[in-house]
Amino acid sequence: MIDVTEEIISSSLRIATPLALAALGELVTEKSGVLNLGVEGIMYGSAFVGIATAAQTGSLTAGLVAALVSGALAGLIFAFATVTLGVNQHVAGLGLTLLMISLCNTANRIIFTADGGQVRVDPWQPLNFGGPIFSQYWLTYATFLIAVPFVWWLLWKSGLGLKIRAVGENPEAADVAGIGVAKTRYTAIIIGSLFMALGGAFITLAFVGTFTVNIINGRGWVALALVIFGRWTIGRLLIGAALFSLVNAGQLQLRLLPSFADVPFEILLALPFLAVIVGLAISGRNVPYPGAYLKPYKRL
Amino acid sequence: MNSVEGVVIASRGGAPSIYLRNITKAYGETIALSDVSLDLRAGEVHALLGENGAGKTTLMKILYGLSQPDSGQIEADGVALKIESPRDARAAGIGMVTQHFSLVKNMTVIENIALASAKTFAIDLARVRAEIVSASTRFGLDVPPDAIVSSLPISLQQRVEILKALMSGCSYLILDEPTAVLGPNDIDSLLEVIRRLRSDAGIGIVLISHKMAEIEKVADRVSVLRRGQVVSSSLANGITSKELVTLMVGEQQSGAEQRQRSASPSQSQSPILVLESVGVTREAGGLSDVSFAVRPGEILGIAGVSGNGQTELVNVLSGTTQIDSGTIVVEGRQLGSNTPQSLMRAGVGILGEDRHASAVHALQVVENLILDCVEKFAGKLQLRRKEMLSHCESAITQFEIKANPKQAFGTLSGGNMQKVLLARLFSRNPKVAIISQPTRGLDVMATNYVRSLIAQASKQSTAVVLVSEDLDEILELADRVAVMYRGSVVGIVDHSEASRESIGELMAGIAK
Amino acid sequence: MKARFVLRASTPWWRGPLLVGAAALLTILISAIMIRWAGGAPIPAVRYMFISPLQSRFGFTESLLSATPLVFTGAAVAIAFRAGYWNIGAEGQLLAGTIGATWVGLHAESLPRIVGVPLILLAGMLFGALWALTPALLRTRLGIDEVVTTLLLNPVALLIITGLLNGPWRNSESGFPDSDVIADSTKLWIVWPNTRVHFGLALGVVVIGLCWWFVGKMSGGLKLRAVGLAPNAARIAGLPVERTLLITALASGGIAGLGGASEIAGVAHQLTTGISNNFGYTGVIVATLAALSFVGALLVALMFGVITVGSFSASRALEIPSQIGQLVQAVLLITVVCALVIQKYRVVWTIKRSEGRK
Amino acid sequence: GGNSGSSDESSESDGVLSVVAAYSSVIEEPWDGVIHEALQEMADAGEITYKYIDGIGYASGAFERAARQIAEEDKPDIIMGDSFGNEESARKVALDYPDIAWVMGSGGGPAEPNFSVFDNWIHEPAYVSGILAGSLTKTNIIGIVGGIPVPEVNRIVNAFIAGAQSVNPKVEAKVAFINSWFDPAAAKEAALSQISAGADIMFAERAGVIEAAAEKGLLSFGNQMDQKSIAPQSVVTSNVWNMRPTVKYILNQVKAGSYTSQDLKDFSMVAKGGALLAEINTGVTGGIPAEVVAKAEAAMAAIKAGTLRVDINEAVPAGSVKK
Ligand SMILES: Nc1ncnc2c1ncn2[C@@H]1O[C@H](COP(=O)(O)OP(=O)(O)OP(=O)(O)O)[C@@H](O)[C@H]1O
Ligand SMILES: Nc1ncnc2c1ncn2[C@@H]1O[C@H](COP(=O)(O)OP(=O)(O)OP(=O)(O)O)[C@@H](O)[C@H]1O
Ligand SMILES: [Mg+2]
Ligand SMILES: [Mg+2]
Repeated sequence: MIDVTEEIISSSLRIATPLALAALGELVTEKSGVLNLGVEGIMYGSAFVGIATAAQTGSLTAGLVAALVSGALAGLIFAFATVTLGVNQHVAGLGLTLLMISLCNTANRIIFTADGGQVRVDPWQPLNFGGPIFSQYWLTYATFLIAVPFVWWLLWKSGLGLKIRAVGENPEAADVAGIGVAKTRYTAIIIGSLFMALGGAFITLAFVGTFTVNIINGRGWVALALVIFGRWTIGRLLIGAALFSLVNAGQLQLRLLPSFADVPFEILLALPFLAVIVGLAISGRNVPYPGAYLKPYKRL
Repeated sequence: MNSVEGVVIASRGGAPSIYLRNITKAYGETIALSDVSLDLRAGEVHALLGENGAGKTTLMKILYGLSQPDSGQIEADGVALKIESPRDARAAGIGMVTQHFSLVKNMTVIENIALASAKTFAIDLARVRAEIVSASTRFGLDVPPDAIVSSLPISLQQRVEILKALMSGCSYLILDEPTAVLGPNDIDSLLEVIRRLRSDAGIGIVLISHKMAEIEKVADRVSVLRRGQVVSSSLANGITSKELVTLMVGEQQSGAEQRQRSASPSQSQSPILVLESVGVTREAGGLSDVSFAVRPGEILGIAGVSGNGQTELVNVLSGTTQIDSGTIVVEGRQLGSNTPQSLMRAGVGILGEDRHASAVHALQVVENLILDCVEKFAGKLQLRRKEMLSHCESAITQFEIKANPKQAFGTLSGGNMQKVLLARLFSRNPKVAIISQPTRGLDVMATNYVRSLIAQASKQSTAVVLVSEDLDEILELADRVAVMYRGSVVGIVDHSEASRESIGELMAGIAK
Repeated sequence: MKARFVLRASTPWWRGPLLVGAAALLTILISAIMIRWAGGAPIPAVRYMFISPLQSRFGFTESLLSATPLVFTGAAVAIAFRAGYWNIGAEGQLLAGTIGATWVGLHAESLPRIVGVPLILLAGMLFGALWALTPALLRTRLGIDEVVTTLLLNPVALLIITGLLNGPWRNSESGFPDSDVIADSTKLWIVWPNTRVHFGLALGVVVIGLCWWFVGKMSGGLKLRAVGLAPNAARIAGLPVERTLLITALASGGIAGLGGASEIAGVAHQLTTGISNNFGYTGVIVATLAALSFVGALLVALMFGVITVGSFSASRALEIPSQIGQLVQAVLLITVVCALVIQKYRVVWTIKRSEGRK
Repeated sequence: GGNSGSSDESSESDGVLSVVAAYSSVIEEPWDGVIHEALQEMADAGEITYKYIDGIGYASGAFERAARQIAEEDKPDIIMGDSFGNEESARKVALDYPDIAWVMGSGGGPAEPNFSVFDNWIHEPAYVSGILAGSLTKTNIIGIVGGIPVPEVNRIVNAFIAGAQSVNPKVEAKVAFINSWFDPAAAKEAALSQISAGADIMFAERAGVIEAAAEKGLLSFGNQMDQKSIAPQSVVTSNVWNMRPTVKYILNQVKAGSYTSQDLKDFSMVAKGGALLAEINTGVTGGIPAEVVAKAEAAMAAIKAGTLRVDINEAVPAGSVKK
């Protein structure tokens, strides 16, 4: 039993890694008053660019750097559309997702799979510090030991964080205080995109070492839900990620039990999504949205 | 913040002056400013007057970098200044408190002030806090550093704004209609602060206001803007407020007639709106045990320092806040629940305190005008557009609105917005009209017109609840004055006994 | 040099179409680059993609057919967005509609067609509305953002379909997870003889017309717009904001669900896990490109139909990846949305100056 | 539009047949990948002209449109592809173009006059893989991760289990489906959870499973293609589907003018070389005892000779399957 618990926790941490990274990125972005529905696309892009570069150069590090660059570029496109032009954020985000996915699929076909091949690298291996729980990829350790405290510090302790929150709550006020609203939002969006890119790169460069169509499979949408579920706080966001991953890891174990063999596994697969919705229904009352959520800002 | 010291040194070491030269600014077809020149001096209070839409705010936004002029330039001591953003303005020693406050509501005072000087990495909130404490004593502007801004009353929020500007080291401070949102006591203390900043710190102040009395009290110099041009700029002593009004509006008649009160109009009639022990529980604020009654044709003024429950009371009467205890009775019938629909059906109409929030900017004037009675114009298959338009046109004539029925509401000036909303309110012939801050930010002409509309409605035996922070307005119009303090009505005074002093005491919470 | 975007006072009528045209050209240019990279010839590809479907009866009617579901989802999204209800769940609602329709289709063997057809459409509409109900209630009762809840219910709807197809509705002949063919009495009429254009398209056009009429002309539509543009102002004017949102959300779900029923009863005649080719998500794009106008949504849906058909031809004829069709749609979306916004501004270039300008 | 007509003439003049493929899924998906590979090879060898369209999907109407476009515009001699999930449309269109040979991967039977069917009947090598797995497991638990439980997947998984239990009745199989054809991350996670539950041999019906086994130093079995290259220290062998016999047979038939609709099942089975077991990789961690290899080879030979018949079981396996 203890074994199973440990395994579930270990597996949860793995499942949670890309979700937490992407959700942290979305959190930083949304705190500046911008909703980025392009998470799924940015993750997809970095997953592909990361492994493609790693395969061509033979260096996982180069892959990671390229993934980050692709994330930053995607963020830049999104920021230009939403911040500079003031395009509807839902549409810009969905458009970005569609763009990244179709672009990567096309590129994957042209570069790798036209003659029946598949891109593949030797991924990072877990670092074992004893026990299943402490046998994780370095990116998992980095996520929970570095990225989480870093984002917490960034948003709530640093000057930039103060600016990001101010711009997200009341851009007019920030502008009057001499803060460049556009500059701050660009910064937040790009920092956020970098985290999303890390999440995407984790899947190809660490977890599976290969790229297939549909590699992200909705993880970006889950990250998005986690931010709202977490009411824009890191603690609750992590609780959400933990809940989602535990349900997910748990259902994998449940399916192995004879007594659950007859439960349609679709129900188990739907559980994590429903868990987030139920969680929102219970705790999402009067969700404290950033004051300037979805609102473009323009000086006249 | 050492810059606070810097202010003092700078102002003692000679008087820098700022010169706005030949500023022109157009918004599309509208020429907001045409070739305006203005001269600001340190240690002087410069009042800026003008009708709604005259261009006062636009001019100051340009000086503060919130807006770019189409042509013209700004000079300091003869040197051209490049002001492309508020950051540039602050570097040049200019600070501004905008008409609608620029504070991040759910951050603390410290955070709001730290914002302006925040570096990318470390921020030292403890240091900012110490600076706030020392600056507030220096300037006599007490603020609670750790409070969340949204929990503070308006007057304190304004203090935070002023302190924020001062701490950024400005030697010029622009105040855009600072008194429009304050009660009489707070106005007095603000004027005191202004005087002190001018004399003790040598700061040059631009004060925009529609209230002549204030200008008379503190201004050293007065400039009048009319339709985007400066029509007069002179020293304040020796110019009367009557002359100023004439300068602002041209040769038109501007006299306000006093409301004629028929001798105790309605004591005989039974009340039409009765509130009994109405309570709203809230973590902060709320209402407790509010009771009053209004008779047909009567105007009940609601006075009080802002933040003492007036907004909640209006929300209760508009149905946007549900009551937790007590009863509301209209025409002898008790309301089951105070939803907007049930109140409207009972004959209660409303003019909200924020005209921008009460209308749909993107819809046309005609559509906004019938928004509260859409069903009346619903045909079998579609809205009867012709009838809507003719209804709108007659309202436009009757209420002297300067607008086209098909114009988007958001493009109207504040005064005309207010008139449309009043037209909407009165065209339902409400038995009770709840009217909140009807003349906030309106110029003299518009103010007088709106007040006369209210008086006229009461003549037609509408019961009016008039909520206003402008005590003069209440004294001018109300038959009785109810004073609110900390969410309850602490006293109801008859018109004959009401005076600034007696009401002021109640407002300050000094119980009778 | 620094660029500043300045709001225009008035926009001449030709700027919109001009910029959208420019966006389309830019899209074609970008697509051409991608096609070149993929080893195809850009000019014929563009012709295949955008023009040749309109040149043959087959291409044209097939474009109409592939536009049909997008007409429904486009209308569903447009009406919701008009009311300020950000329904990203048209995908799930359409899928729910296919479930309802299939359920009727599998059990309506003995009915006459005149009963069967309305029944299957009604079922689709009801299931779609039902699927929209939970997020709508969460939004109107508890104030929970509908973007996330509607979005997350999309995969859940798909999982239910997979569950049904792996379980009770598994094909009784092949054992493959697609349902049996629905009863003849519930299949929609073909409205253009010897093509596959079915009654669903006509229905879609009617829905568009009704939406346009309702939102633009009827009193309920004025309320809906007011709620969408300024909910607080609407509340102060005594409009029932929550009820309007709830009803609009259900209507939106119902329209999407009707789209699902139209696919089942009109073309597919059976339920499959891939029945929706992201029709719901594409609906968001369609509605937005149309600037939330209903007639516009109809036109954009038709254009997407053409691109869908055209990119298949181009892919096969020029041996380029079929994903390019999707790529073109994505680029088109982004450039057109930007163009629609840019038309409202003029760009002012400021040269860093040391002196004031005159 | 297009180059319609020209292919007709050219194919008849120089005796090169034209083939156009219509894939519901994308060629990155191994099932379609196998067909694509075989056709591409023929085209490269100059035996056919070959074009394809993939990613048609299962959306209502899409397949029928693609099929009609091909038939109308390309007028090929042969249309190949897969019609799973698009069965109705494919058969309907085929009827309208009786001069074209329609050769489709399908779960149904052939249809007059021109609709032939094939499928990946690799349950036989899967059974032999099972024999290897059953012999090699120490924990007597084998893990299997599949995509979606459709008949073609189920029968391979069931054959694998049957093979394992034929040599080792104590074997317990843990089966999980990820409900997607593509999600290597989910497949790997499912595999890891089976490993944590004691599985020491993994059958990778989908991508992502071999990676899990390799990471844990366990043995694994590939599917569809020889997947040894993913992890040479882990992959024992793979159940390989080979479409070349099917394609060759059809080309000959069409060339000879003797094409009729038929079930091409046999050409995808071991006897005709359409299904095979990849060379057993004795270089895996821990090696493979010679007698186990011999047992497997014997079973393959028996299948080829027709003396061993592998049962076809298309029921959904789920949870923990014991004998
Ligand atoms: N962003 C804008 N877009 C279009 N027109 C504007 C804009 N801002 C101001 N205007 C116009 O410019 C003119 C000057 O407006 P401004 O706000 O400066 O007036 P004001 O003197 O401050 O009036 P008030 O006393 O009401 O505050 C008005 O006619 C107004 O309609
Ligand atoms: N974005 C805008 N587009 C068009 N016109 C605008 C815009 N912003 C402001 N205006 C115009 O500028 C006018 C002046 O702006 P301002 O905010 O000073 O309003 P106002 O008339 O003083 O009313 P209030 O005091 O209630 O704000 C507005 O009434 C409106 O006509
Ligand atoms: Mg102003
Ligand atoms: Mg104003």
